[in-house]
Formats: sequence, C-alpha cells, structure tokens
Amino acid sequence: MPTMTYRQAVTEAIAAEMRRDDAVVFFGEDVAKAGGVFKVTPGIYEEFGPVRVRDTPISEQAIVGTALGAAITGLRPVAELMFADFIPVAMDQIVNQVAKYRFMSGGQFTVPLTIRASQGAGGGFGTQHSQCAESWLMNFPGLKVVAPSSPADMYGLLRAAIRDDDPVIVLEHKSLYNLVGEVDLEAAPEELGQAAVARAGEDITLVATQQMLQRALATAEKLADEGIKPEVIDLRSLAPLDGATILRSVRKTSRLIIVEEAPRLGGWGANVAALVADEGLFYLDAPIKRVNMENALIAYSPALEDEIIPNAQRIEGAVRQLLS
Amino acid sequence: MPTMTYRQAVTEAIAAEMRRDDAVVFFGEDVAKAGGVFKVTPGIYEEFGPVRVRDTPISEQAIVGTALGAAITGLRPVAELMFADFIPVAMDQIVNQVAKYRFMSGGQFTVPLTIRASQGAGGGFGTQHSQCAESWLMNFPGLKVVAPSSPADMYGLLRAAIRDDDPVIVLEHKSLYNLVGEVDLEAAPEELGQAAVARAGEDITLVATQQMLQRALATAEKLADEGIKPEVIDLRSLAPLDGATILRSVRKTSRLIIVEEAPRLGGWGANVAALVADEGLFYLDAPIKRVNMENALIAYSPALEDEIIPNAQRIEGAVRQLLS
Amino acid sequence: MDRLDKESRTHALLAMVKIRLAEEEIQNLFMANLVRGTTHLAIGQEACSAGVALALSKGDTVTCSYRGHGHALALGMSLRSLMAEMMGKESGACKGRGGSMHMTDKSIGLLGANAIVGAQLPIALGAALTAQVRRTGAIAATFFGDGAANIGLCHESMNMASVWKLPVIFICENNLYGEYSHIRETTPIDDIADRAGAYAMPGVIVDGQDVEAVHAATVSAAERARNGQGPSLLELKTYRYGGHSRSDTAPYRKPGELAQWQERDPIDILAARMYSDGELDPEEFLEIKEAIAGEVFDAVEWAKAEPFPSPQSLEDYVYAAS
Amino acid sequence: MDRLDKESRTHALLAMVKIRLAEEEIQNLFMANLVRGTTHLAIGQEACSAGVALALSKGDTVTCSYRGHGHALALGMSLRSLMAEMMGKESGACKGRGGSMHMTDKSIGLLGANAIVGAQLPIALGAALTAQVRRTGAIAATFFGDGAANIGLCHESMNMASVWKLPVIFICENNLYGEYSHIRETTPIDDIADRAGAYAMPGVIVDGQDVEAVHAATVSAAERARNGQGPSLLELKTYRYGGHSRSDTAPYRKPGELAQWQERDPIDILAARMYSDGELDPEEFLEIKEAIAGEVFDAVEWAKAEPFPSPQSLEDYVYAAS
Ligand SMILES: Cc1ncc(C[n+]2csc(CCOP(=O)(O)OP(=O)(O)O)c2C)c(N)n1
Ligand SMILES: Cc1ncc(C[n+]2csc(CCOP(=O)(O)OP(=O)(O)O)c2C)c(N)n1
Ligand SMILES: [Mg+2]
Ligand SMILES: [Mg+2]
Repeated sequence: MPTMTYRQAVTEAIAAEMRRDDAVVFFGEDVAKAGGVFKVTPGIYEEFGPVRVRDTPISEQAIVGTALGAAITGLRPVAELMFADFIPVAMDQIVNQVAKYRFMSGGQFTVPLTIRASQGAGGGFGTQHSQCAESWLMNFPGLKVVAPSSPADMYGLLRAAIRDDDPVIVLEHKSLYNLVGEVDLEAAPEELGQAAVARAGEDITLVATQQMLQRALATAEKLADEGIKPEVIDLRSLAPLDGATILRSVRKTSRLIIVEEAPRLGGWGANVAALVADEGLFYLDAPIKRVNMENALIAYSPALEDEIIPNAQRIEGAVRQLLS
Repeated sequence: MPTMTYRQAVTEAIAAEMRRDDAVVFFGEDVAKAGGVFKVTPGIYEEFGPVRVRDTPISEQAIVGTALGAAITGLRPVAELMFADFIPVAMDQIVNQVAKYRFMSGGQFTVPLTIRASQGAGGGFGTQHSQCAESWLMNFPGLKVVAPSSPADMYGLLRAAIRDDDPVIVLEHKSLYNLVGEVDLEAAPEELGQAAVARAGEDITLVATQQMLQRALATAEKLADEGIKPEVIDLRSLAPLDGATILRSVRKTSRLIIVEEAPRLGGWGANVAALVADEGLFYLDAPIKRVNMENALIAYSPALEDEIIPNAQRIEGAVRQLLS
Repeated sequence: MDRLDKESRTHALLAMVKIRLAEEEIQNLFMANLVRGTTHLAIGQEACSAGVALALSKGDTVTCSYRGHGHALALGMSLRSLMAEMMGKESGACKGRGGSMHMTDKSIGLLGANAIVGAQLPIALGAALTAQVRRTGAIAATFFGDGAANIGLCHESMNMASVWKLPVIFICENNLYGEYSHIRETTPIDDIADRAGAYAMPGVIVDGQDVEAVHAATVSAAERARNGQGPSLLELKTYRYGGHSRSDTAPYRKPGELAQWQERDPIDILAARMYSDGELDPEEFLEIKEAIAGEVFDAVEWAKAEPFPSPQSLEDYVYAAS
Repeated sequence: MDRLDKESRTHALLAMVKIRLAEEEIQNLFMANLVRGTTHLAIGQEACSAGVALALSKGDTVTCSYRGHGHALALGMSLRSLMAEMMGKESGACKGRGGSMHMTDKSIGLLGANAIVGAQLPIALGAALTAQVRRTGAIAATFFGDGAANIGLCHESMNMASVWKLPVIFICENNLYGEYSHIRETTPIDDIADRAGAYAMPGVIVDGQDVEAVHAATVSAAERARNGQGPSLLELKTYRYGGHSRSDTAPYRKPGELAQWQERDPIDILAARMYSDGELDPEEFLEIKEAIAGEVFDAVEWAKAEPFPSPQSLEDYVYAAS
C-alpha cells in the first residue's frame, strides 16, 4: 500500500473521482493554476484542464451558489472555500440553499455537491483563520459534515463525499496536512456517517476528531504504560452523528470524555454528551466530561494560542480525574 | 402596570432606549417609514427622525458591518435583520467581525451592538422563513444571544441588550407577537444570561423557550389537574447559558426534558443536556429526553409544518413516558 | 424587428392573461386562508415573464425570486400543479413542500424560485456552467428585482459570469420598489442597467410592459450567450399593481402612480396591437379570457380537493436516499 | 496643484522609508519564526498609505486589510507597538491578540485591519455614520485590494454609503494580483474605478506610486466627503514587489513585470523630485534611512525582549467586562 500525506490524499481523492466521472468539476480561489493556498491540489488543473478545473474571483457566495446550480443540473462539483473561517461568508448559500434545495423542490433535484475547507488552530494564523467549523454546520438537516483524521480516511471520505448525492462538507485540518499514513488507492470509498474506533480500550472512552484525535491517541499511548487503557473514538462524521459506535464503547467503559478543539458552548461535543445522557445514561459511572477550547477566541500570540486549545496535559488530567 | 403585546414591547423598548441615550440609532430594511415588516417598530421614525432611524438597501452584510463600525466609534446601534433566516446572509460580519472585534483589538474597542431578528415556525412561511436561529450562534465566544418569551421579558431583555457593551442578538418569535402581558415600563432592565422559572414544580423539569415554552406551560397546566407538577424553565439566554438555574431544578425533580423547536442535532438542547450530564449527572433518575423538530425541514404545507415542530401531544407524551 | 408573428403574439397574450387571472385568484385564496404565510403577485409585470419565456428554448433554465408564479406559468407550468402547490397539496409541483415562494418545476426548466433575496442568481451561473462544460448550447436566465440589485451576491454573480463567459441572462424586473421602499431611497442610480459596465457586459433598458420588446431583447442576449460571448443584463422597467405581499395596500406609493402605469398595461398593449393588426377582435379576446378563467377555476377546484401530504412523509426529500 | 511643500514631502518620504525598512525586517522575522502564521507585505505600495495618511486629519478613521502594516505606520503607529504585536507580545498594539493581520490602533484612528477579504469596508461606513450622526466632520477611509473588489460586501458597502451620503473614501490599491491570480483572470474590467458609476460616485484613477498624486486625490475626495457630498472611489495603481504572503515567490507573474514596476519605485520617485527641487540630497537621504533603520532595529530588539501575554489573561477582552 502506498504511503502518503493527508495533503496528498486530498489530491489523490479529487483526481481519482475526476478520472472516474467526467461530471466532477473543481473550483475555488487559486486552486487551479497555483494548486491551492495549502498546496493541496497541485496537478489537478494540469491533468483535467481549464474547463473542469477553475480559479474563481474572491466571491465565496457565488462559488457555492454556482456549485449548487451545477449540481442540480448534472455536474458533481467540488468547491473549495480555503480557510473554513470563510464558510460564514457563504453561509446563506450553504444552509438556506444547498442544504434545503432538494427538500424545497419536493425531491425534484438532488444536490451532489462537495465543499472543502481547511480548519483548525495551532498555526499562528490568528483569530479569523484558525477556527473549527464543524459545529456551525450541524443544525441543518440536509447537510452532511465530515472531518477526516488520517490520510486513509481523507482519501476514503472525500471520495465518498464526491460520490454522494447529498451535499457534503469536508473539513480538512491544517495541522494534519503533513501527517503520513498508508492509503489503499483501490479501496472502496468509506461510508459516510460512521465513527471509527481508533484505538481499542476498556477503561474510558475518549471521543475526538482530527488534531484532538492525535492528542487523545498520544494520551492513550502514554497511559497504556501505566496499564490504563482508554478507547479512542474518531468521530469522523458530525452530521449524521454515529450514536451506535459511541454507545457501544461507553457501555463497555462506563466513562466518557469528549475532546474538542472548538468552544464548548454550541460545540459538537454537547451532542455526543446529550446522546449518551439519553440513550446511554445507565451505562455511566461518572459524569460526562468535555475538554474544550477555553471560553475565549484564538489569539495570535503563541503564548495564548498554545494554551487555549486542549493540550496533552489537559486531556491527560481529565482522564486521570475521571478515573480517580 | 400597563398591558401590551410582545410586539409593542419591542417598540417600547427601542423607544425607551432612544429617549434615554442619543447614541442609540436604529436601522434595517423597511423599519423606518413603514414601521417594519412585522409592524414591530411603528412610530420610531416619526419620533426620532431620519438621522437616527433609517431604512437600508437590501444589504444584510453592510447593515451589520455598518452597525459594527458605528458601535466601535461611539454609537449604540440597533440593527434589524427581519427574518432570522437571513442571519446567514450576514454571518461573517456577525461571527468573524462583531463577535471578535473587541478581542482582536486587545480590548481597544467595545461593541455595544444589538441585532434583532424574528424567528420561528408555524406561520406557513416555508422552508427559508421559519427557522429558529439561536443554535446557529452559540459556538462564538464574544456574542450574547437571548430569546425572550413574554412581553415583560422582551421589554426587559431588549433594553438590557441595547445597554450592554457587548454584541447581543435578540431573537423575537413570530408566533408571540400578539401575546399580551403586563409590562412595567419603569422596571430596571433584566440581567442578560439568566434563565427563569416560568412555573414552579417538583416532578420533572421542562426547559424551553418562546413558542415551545408556551406549549410546555400548557402541558404543565394540563398535567396539574392530574397532580403531576412539572417545573418549567424559560431558558431566555442561549449564550451565556444559565447552568445554575437548570441544575437547581433538576436537583429537585431528578428528571429533565428539553423542548426545542429546532432540529435536535446541533441544537441548544444538547448543550443543556450535556451540562446536566456533567455537573448534575447524579441528580438524574432517568435519561435526559429531548423533544425536537423532526429530522426534516420546515415544509410549507400546513399538514407537514404542524407536525414537524413539537406539538402538545408530543410534549405531553414525553413527560408521561419519563414519569412512568 | 421586435414584432412577433400572430402565433407568438397569441401565445404571449394567453400567457399574460393566464398569469393575471391565476394571480387574482391566488390573492382570493390567500384571503380565504387557503394559501398560507405570504404570497407575492406579479400582476402588472406579466410581459416580463411572458416575453422572456417566449425567447427561451427547450433545455434552457430559469431561476427567479419568490415573486415567481408568473415565471412558472409563462414557462408552461400547469395551473393544477401550481394551485396545488399554493395550497400545500401533495400533487403540487413541489409536493406541497415549497409553496408560493418556491415554485419549482424541473420539467419546464424552472430550477427554482427563491425566498432569499438574490440567492437565485448564482444558481443560474451553475446551470450555465453545466451547459458550458457539457456544451449543450443551453442558456440560463435569472430574474431578480431592483431591490435585489443591491445585495452582494448580485455583484459576485455578475462578475463571475462575465469572467467565465457563462451563458447567463440577468433580468432585472425593476418595478420601482423593494418591499415598501422606492428605489430612489435604496439605490443611488435610476437605471440598474448602468451597472452592466462594471462587469463588461451589455446593459439594456427595456420597456417591461411591452412583451415584444422584452422578447426581442431576450433573443439578442440569448444569441450572445449561446455564441460564447457571455452574459447580458436586461433591465425591464415595470410595475406591480398590488402591494409587495400579503395584505400590503402599498400606502407608500405616490398618488396617481398606479393609474399611470395601468395605462400601459402589458395585456392591453399587446391586445391593442393585435386588434389594429387584425389579429384579434374584442369578442375573441373575451372568449380567450373566459376560457382561461375556466381553466383557473378548474385548477383551483381540483387543487382544493387534492390531499395534503401525509405526515408519514415528513422526512422525505431531506436526503437523496429518501 | 499636486505638489506638496517640503515639510510634507519629507514627512511622506520618512513614512515610506519606515514602511519599507520595517517590512523588510518583518520578512526576516517571519523567516526566523518570530512572526508566526502568515504576513502580507506592502513593499512597493508605500505611496498609497503614506499619501492617504497625509491627507487625513485627526478624528478621521481608517480600516484596511491584513496587508496593513504600511497603513499603521503611515498613520503614526509606533514601531515598537507594531513589532511587539508582530511577535505576539503583551505590549503590542493589540496585546498580542491580533498579530500581523489585525494591526489596530485606536489612538491613531486605525480601527482595524481585517483578515476576511472585504470585511473592513462596511466598518468604515459605520465610522462615517457616527461622524454624520454626531456631526463631527470626520471622514472614514477604507483600503481594499483589486481582488476584494469582487466580493459582495464591496458592492453593498459602496451602494449604501452612496445612498446615505456617508463621508467615506473607498481606496482600492490595485496591485494587479489577488493572491496568485492576475486581475485579468478574476475581473472583466481593467479599472476598478469604472465601478464608481454604478453607485453614482466619482471614480478616480490615481498613480499609486506617486505619493503626491495619492495625496491630492485623497484631499479632493475628503473635501467632498466633509461637504456632505458622499463617498468617492479612488483606484491607486500600484504593485507589490514581494509575493502575496509568507514564502510566496510569485512565480505567476510575467517576466520583467517586477523590474518594470521597480523603475517607478514610490520612494525613488519622491526622492528624485526632492533632489531636483533642492529639498534633499543623497547624503541626507542616506542619513534618514540609517536613522530609520536604527529605529527599526531598536523596535525589534525591544520587542524581542518584551514578555508574552500571560496564559492567565486568556479570556480577557472576549467580553466588555473583561
Ligand atoms: C436576503 C433577504 N433580505 C431580505 C428579504 C426580505 N425581502 C423579501 S422581498 C424584498 C424586496 C425585494 O425587492 P425586489 O428585489 O425589488 O423584488 P420585488 O419584490 O420588487 O419583485 C425583501 C427585502 C429576503 N427575503 N431576503
Ligand atoms: C472572504 C475571504 N476570502 C478569501 C480570503 C483569502 N485571501 C486572503 S488575501 C486574498 C487576496 C486578496 O487580494 P486583493 O484584494 O487584491 O488584496 P492584496 O492581497 O493584493 O492586497 C485572498 C483570496 C480571505 N482572507 N477572505
Ligand atoms: Mg422591486
Ligand atoms: Mg491585489
């Protein structure tokens, strides 16, 4: 199996789907000739040419609206919004148009549309370029939202998103672009809407995504030396949310910690907690704890940014406290 | 104490603050000469004139951005966005600018800005004019969000929002405009961030807002005849969320149902549940239940709209089931 | 050059009368609470939709705003399908999910009416992109109001359509008002067509009360679009006879303004021309109107009797699998 | 008429040199990882900020984009405050919260640099509204790029400013590129100033390399704004010598393009004029540069030694009480 970065997995997934289906088109700001601001899509323009791969003006609303119009008339567009922080610029098109178009038409149209964006803190990009966007997009039936955490998942989930007949937002995490892993280029696409057990364990369940998943896994690794065995779940899909996988784990471990990069209030972690407090309440031996970004904003200063999102110590501390 | 509608309470609150402080200005689409699409602001233009009260072009982004610029330079603007469904059109300005401006400047500015909008289903306005917006705005530290449920609260909370030095989104519920209640025009403004016990009880806690609060209260009234005494909490503030009031109630009742007009995934109800599953887990004798909009979108057809948001039967059914 | 042949004129006349009579009936239904929420009529503006529709071909697409019943009927939506949708019935064009503000009919190329001002514009770009990528020769027309011309998305859409030379026709129905505000209070220029230069596209002012003028302007723009020369902006000067929506009595308009516009009624203008060209006589016209009134009556009665969607279908059409 | 007196010229020259030298140092700091994330330099564009700043008065305000160090320095931000902010130190202008993309200094009227393209425009409208309501006579200038001219908010802002006759100056620094895309690939017209007509405001093309021309154009626009005649659009034709940001080497630009623009370097142009008018000699100029280099060095060294914000202050400034 070839080994590649998370970044390359994006490129490979787009290229694979464009080869497979000539309805797939791809556009966004500086994605074509320059290969993307995060250098995520080099070579796509060269391989598929200017009709199917396009640079756009700086017009996020028009980008999404155009992608929607193309999706309902027979293409299968992949639109890039660059930093996920720019999603709000196109928010109406995403939540009032893309998510609702099929429904409002009484099923006359499907919306096979993929929107990609890059999210997350840790790079010193400041308040408006470091946010996680998953939780902003969960309250809109009609939309699917995924946040892949490994090269293999990126390849599998992005291809699944492109093939899906519903609109899917695929959130890439900036801090993972250089993460290396094995990717089976011939594998079937992943199924959307499924969480995965990233590390099996029995003492406590940690649920996380992306950068926080890495930190949760590192914590689990460290605790394993002491004989503590956390089970780490990679949520992968925010909408829909895979309750079954979470409940199965909590049933086994009786303890749940949710590790989330974004602010607690309004975050996806609350949804995981609420789900377990409903359907898995009697599995629990301890309160459901959430480790989140502080109730603040991402500051530019490294002294603050590195403190504001959950770090290894906070995760480890939460685990130890809940087990004590 | 005078009696007035929820609608009039909006007018009175704006007028009172404009009389009190000449820094308060008010603008939005058709809010001035025509008195607003929901006829919520008649007379304001006549009393305060064209410099302080303005109709705008159809430009939600510019409306919010202009209000922000005015707020950081000495005015205290009240901006209307009409249907809350249009909030996403101005989403970047709200969440990346308004909410973050003070922080990004290192405290150089305050943002005394109020944004009003009208939300909710039940009127046959269709998919893009019937949504509840509270939960879309909760994941953004820096923003405050309130959803008043009575004429008195509208008067008290809207005035508090206008006087507050932070940006506050005030969501009015369309279905409540004709609700009548007593309003003490001389009362001090309410404090932001506080839930209220709308009906005291001891058997089960119901948490709700606005239209659903009305339905929860009606359910409680009905069950009282059978000796079942629900405590009904009016959440009032979504951000911040008043955990203390909720925990105090659940400690007493040991049972919690959250009644929410909007979709479950990503809704504020998950935050209430998560809070209790953390800080109040051991008070609970039963799973935390949520009664929400179905996993669908608001349809135009009355046959669907009236089924999709929680109705009296669904609320009552949930209470009976949890108590059984 | 603008003159249409008798057959096309008759077609346009029928379309306009159908729109007029159907919308008058819709207002009644709204007052009778059979149409819920809100509804926006295009009475007075019929030449806009009829003229454009006549110039489009099969495969072309249209997007428009909540004021979309006229466009739907002009493009050929059946009265029954429209009336059922107005009443939220399962046999409506959108199975009752859409309602007045979301008249959508894929079978006639009507990709959707939109209740968010300006949101329909980029959707037309997308349809045009499909046509360009697939080389179908189709074009995409998008209708919007004078008020919508001030929303950001309008700017983004015109710019991007021009850069990509997409086969789009931007059609601004300037009826002088956005809700209750006169264009002079929200827009610093009188002619929206003047904005075309900002995007290097032709901007044409058209008499929106003259269906033949609308048709001719659309034909030129369509030709340009099909030739790969990119988008055009047409500004149709028109007027809505009624209020903005619901029970708005339009107290904000200048005295006499309505009467002045009614003197240039689009149906009357065409009928008068047909009379003088010997293509129609008043008696025939009366018959036409009565026949259409009958069709409208039939559609309304039929729709009233149709069933509502079943509550079991609540979650249908949210996702593709359903 | 465009000619400035010696004192003003000297002021402008000093400002431009300060911007140039400070930004060269910022690039070094970025490479040394003392400036994190990303940074956008305005080297080559110094006449734009210097010329405008010289035409503004106390009480006037400015908003700009992430490419804002030049505007900050031209308006009088101290080098220490700027360098400390660049490094995320507590003594930075924004207490380290903002960083390179958010240079903000209320004390000099700089209301903020914005990292969302175009988001700064309506904020200027708000400042102008305050001036209009309070009758302060102040004006608000807002800088944006050629790329930003295509975003919806730019359109909304220009339209609304014109309708309300707000005292705003829209200043487009057209440096030919938005990130890695040439304006020809994203915009169907060459001159952004041509869009002014869409909003019934004057649109003026200005040589953005000539600080005196920039100053003069700003003075006219400011006068108009203060007289209640509303906004203007100035398009400053300019060029950035460096890449868009970070380590971008700008492989996308045409060969020779950079060299051609460097021949019209804004600092050289002004210095040459001052030489020929006997207002400056090369030796003096060298001294000026050395003095400023010293200031920059001092500011950097000072900032390096300053403390970071304490983690205990993490939640400060999120809400007004804090
Ligand atoms: C984004 C958004 N803002 C505001 C509204 C409320 N609204 C509905 S129609 C309308 C006026 C539109 O005027 P115009 O574009 O001239 O179209 P007309 O109604 O005259 O056909 C407004 C402001 C909306 N639906 N969407
Ligand atoms: C809404 C939004 N879209 C995209 C970006 C990414 N981005 C940052 S700078 C830039 C180019 C802006 O070009 P221009 O307006 O010409 O300004 P310049 O950088 O040349 O000064 C882009 C696309 C952004 N920051 N915000
Ligand atoms: Mg109009
Ligand atoms: Mg540029």
